[in-house]
Amino acid sequence: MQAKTFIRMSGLGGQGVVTAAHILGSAAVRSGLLSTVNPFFGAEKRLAPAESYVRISSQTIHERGEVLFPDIIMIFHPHVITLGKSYTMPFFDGLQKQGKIIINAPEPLPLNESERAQLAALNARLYYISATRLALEIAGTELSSNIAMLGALIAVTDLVSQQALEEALAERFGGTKKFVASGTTAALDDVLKSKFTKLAQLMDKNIALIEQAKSSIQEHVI
Amino acid sequence: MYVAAKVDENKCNGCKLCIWSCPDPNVIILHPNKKVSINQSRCKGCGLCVIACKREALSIDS
Amino acid sequence: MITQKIVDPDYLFFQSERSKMFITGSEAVSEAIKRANVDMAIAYPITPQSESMHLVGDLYAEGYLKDYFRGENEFSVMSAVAGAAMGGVRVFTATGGPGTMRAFEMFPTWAGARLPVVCAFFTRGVNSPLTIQPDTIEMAYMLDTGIMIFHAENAQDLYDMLLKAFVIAEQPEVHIPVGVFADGFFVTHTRDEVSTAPADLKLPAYDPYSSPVPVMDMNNVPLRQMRDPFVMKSNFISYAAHASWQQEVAAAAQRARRYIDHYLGGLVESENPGADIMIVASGTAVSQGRAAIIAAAGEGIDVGLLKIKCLRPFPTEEIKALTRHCKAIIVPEFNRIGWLAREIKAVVEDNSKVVDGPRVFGGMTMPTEMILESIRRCSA
Amino acid sequence: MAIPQYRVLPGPEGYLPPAAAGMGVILPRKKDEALVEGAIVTREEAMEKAAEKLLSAKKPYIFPGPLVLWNWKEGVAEKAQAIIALAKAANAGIIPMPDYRPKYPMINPAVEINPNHPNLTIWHNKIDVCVFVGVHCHYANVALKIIRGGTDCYTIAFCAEMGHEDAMISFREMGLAEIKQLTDLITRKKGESR
Amino acid sequence: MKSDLWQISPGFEEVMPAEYRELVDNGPFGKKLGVADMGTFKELLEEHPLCAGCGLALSLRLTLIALPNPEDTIIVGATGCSSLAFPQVSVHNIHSLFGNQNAVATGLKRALSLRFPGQVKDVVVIAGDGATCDIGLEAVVHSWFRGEKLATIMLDNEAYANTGGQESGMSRIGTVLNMAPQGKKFSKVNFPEIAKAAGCAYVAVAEPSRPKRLEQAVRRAILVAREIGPAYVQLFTPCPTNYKFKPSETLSLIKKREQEGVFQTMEYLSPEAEAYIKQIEEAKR
Repeated sequence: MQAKTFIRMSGLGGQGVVTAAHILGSAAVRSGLLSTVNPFFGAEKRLAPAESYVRISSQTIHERGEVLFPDIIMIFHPHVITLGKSYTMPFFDGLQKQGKIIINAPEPLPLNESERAQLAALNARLYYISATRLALEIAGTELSSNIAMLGALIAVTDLVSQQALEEALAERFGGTKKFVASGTTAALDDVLKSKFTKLAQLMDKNIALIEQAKSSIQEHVI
Repeated sequence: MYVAAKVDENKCNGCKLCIWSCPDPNVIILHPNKKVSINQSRCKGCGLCVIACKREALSIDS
Repeated sequence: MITQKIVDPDYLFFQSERSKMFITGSEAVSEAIKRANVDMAIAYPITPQSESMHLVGDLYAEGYLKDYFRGENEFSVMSAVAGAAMGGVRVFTATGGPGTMRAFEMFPTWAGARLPVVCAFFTRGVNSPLTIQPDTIEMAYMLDTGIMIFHAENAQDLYDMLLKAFVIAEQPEVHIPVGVFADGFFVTHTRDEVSTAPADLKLPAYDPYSSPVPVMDMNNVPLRQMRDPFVMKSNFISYAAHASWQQEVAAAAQRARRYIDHYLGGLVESENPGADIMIVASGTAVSQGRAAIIAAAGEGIDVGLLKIKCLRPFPTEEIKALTRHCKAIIVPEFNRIGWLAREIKAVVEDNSKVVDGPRVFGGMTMPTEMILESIRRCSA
Repeated sequence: MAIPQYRVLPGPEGYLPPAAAGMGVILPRKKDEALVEGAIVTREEAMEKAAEKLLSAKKPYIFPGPLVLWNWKEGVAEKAQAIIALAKAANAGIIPMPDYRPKYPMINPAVEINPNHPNLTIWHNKIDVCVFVGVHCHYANVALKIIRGGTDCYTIAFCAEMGHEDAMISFREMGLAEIKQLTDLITRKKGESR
Repeated sequence: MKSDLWQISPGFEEVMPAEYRELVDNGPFGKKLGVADMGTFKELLEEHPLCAGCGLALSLRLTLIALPNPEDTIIVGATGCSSLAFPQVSVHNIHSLFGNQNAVATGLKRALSLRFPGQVKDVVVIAGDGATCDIGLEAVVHSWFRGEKLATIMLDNEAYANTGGQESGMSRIGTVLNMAPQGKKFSKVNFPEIAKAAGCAYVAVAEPSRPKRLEQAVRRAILVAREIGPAYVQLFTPCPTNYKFKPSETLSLIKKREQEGVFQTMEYLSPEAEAYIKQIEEAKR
């Protein structure tokens, strides 16, 4: 793994980009790495553009705020691209060489000529996963799309182990401790927990989802 | 004070109406003989006590 | 609620075994307050502060605090905090941005009334159009209210500074408020590793009778006591009393220096102090500066850093000494007006070497590259 | 330019003197230390100096504040007695500061002192050495600065907490034993000079 | 309060100025005195700088005498004429700013409840009409919404008097005052009704020409605030200086208003407050 990996997660409000970032950061810390995680700074509500950022490194991380030059971009909803629901347009700007893009969409999105050229010049790799469909099928709720996205991420990177990811997941939803990114995420945590009859069920189904996501991710040749 | 209230002890019956009408503390004192006296150096001469007194025992001295 | 043991502040801060938590700045506030033996907290929501006072509310529900409520606006909250402090309890609140502005009349009043209130400020823009984004402009207005001002770089600083602020503020010869400032979102909403003391330890309680002014409880003398009367009327004697009073509040902040040195390890902290180019910064700008130093080293440019932890009292002598040798002083800031650059220019011996900026504001992140650009220009 | 160490000396220093704490005068860190004219010395040295000042004064006065004037908690009565004994030994007068309110309409400088305008009392009684004791720190500091600005009175502060930079002699953590110690010293010195 | 707080340390009796010795020997602490005893004891209020014939000063004087437990009363005031008298009041009292008095009192009352559980510590707010009805409205009404156990007393002189006679929300419609050069264009705010609606368990309007009724209103308010909930007393305190009538007419003006039917006293007690007051007053008999 390279010394520093900066990840930008873009999605729509309520999709769990902030929670995904938290779980990924926790997994990195559990793996003995250093991490900082922060959300996009907005009073964003449901379905408005939302972003969060994860920095993972083996060395001290000083930078704060938005990730302007990501190594990995994760797109949680096709509307981020197709409807331009993103405040970081043009979307791929800042992506580093050999960067990776993971998009939650049932089928490849129509990228235009200049976008394809931009990605090709960066030698970027583009992946698709139908994360929301998998979340509905396996976990029974679209609120688990973010977990499917994390499954996809560990399939194409060696940032954190699946075990660390599962532990981080259990920590986030397992205990009685409230994790607070914002007042609204705390409320959504409770909604998510209410979708599962038992915590064990939440964990089992989401672990199955991670497994399925790992095998479902597909690379799209640019 | 240039203007201060004074008491006619002969008319005073110690009813305390003047004391209750005075905006300043401990200016009108009631003595055991049921007569009031006025601390002239602290009286502001507003005349409220003069109006309050039903026996015309008080007056403003200037 | 965990049963907590009262320990000496030095033990809590320096000797107790620490453990690491992966938490946001807001959660770091809660961890600090949990160990601070706070009697009472008063809350009012404002982004990006709200989460921290939600969590303090949870501490109250668990039994760590004896009282907690939501006030009706920031001015009232800061007023209620003043009332509680005059009643002799240890009290905490937090606000930021427009909330700071709404409450502003209270801050000089806190200082003048010698209240050891600790308040966290999570900075955000205050202009129209409305913004919730990080911007440190409110700190410029706060600098001369008479309260002490600490500026946290990250969640770790926030945790440490808040806990230590109570101890510093409550020293009998200090006894003025402390504002612990942290950059909204960059600190409040950023999750980071924070090392904390065991949760079963807490600070000793506040002793209101060591206050330099009488506590308003009708249980101490003098009974004929008003806090704080207009020192009556227009004459030289009254002016002298007012002037002396103001000087005394400023003197109290000077007396805090030794405690800031002891507990925070100094008003400033430096990295690579011999370098020709120095970055002088406070808050999140310090972190961005650290990243820029690493990047500059990669290009063979030697850059040092001076982190200002305490802005009031201002580390005049420290800054003078640590910048005397260098050729350029870069002052990165998260506000348009450059209040820190002004402060630095006023104290360094040759202020022509102070570089105004770089600055971002309105919520922007300051890319490392922006500071690196300034470094390159200075080294050319 | 090197600025010499600021000294806290009898005034009148002027229209608006600075706070000594803002001029680099630092309160002593140790219990057995004190301040004399802005410099840290041992408590014993400061006691010597205070005894000398009180004994050589033409009109020494002790200004007891509310914390000792009112018998509000354990130990105060003894302290009050010790202060009265000190006054006797030093042949000093006692003028109280019963509280801190700005007085209306006027202060009677012959019988009291007020922290908002202490100079009235000092001028009126021609006090050349004074001792503050039992005054809350904030009000002591406010008053001590005003005195230094407008009078030539030599100020001595007994502080139960950390002390007062604006006094010419400042004792910290001054308790009953220390007050008695100073009284004994004064009595001894008086005997020697006879 | 501890009974020794108002005791001079042995040996210092002689040097204490007379006004303090009088307070110790003949003051009201621990004696349960009231308006009936006026003129015979040393009051909590010392000589003050308010105007001759000031209705506010008289009301403040009567209010201080009416305090049921002065030895355990802390007063919170606000900027205004009354704050000029407060330095001369012999109980702990706070002046913070203009309009924040009920917020300060909220913090203070809660702090004292924490520090002195089960003990009487009456926090009484005494402020003018501008501070209560205008600039401090939010803090006042919210302290009532929250059910803070405070007695709030408005000294209503129907103007901003300390700043030179400007119109306030409590001025009467049509009154020409500074900042209302064409006469006030809206009615006097019906604050007692607001107080009731906001949750006060006790509301009264009183005036200083009937000192015993004023005393009863203040006492009841403080007692209700101690045990039941927020209490509000509005005292009509005419201002001869800014309303430009003779200082000797302050009290007759109140009577005149009553005769004209434009001023009346009132008292409201919630059922709980009524039961509580009844219980106390019967126990006294």
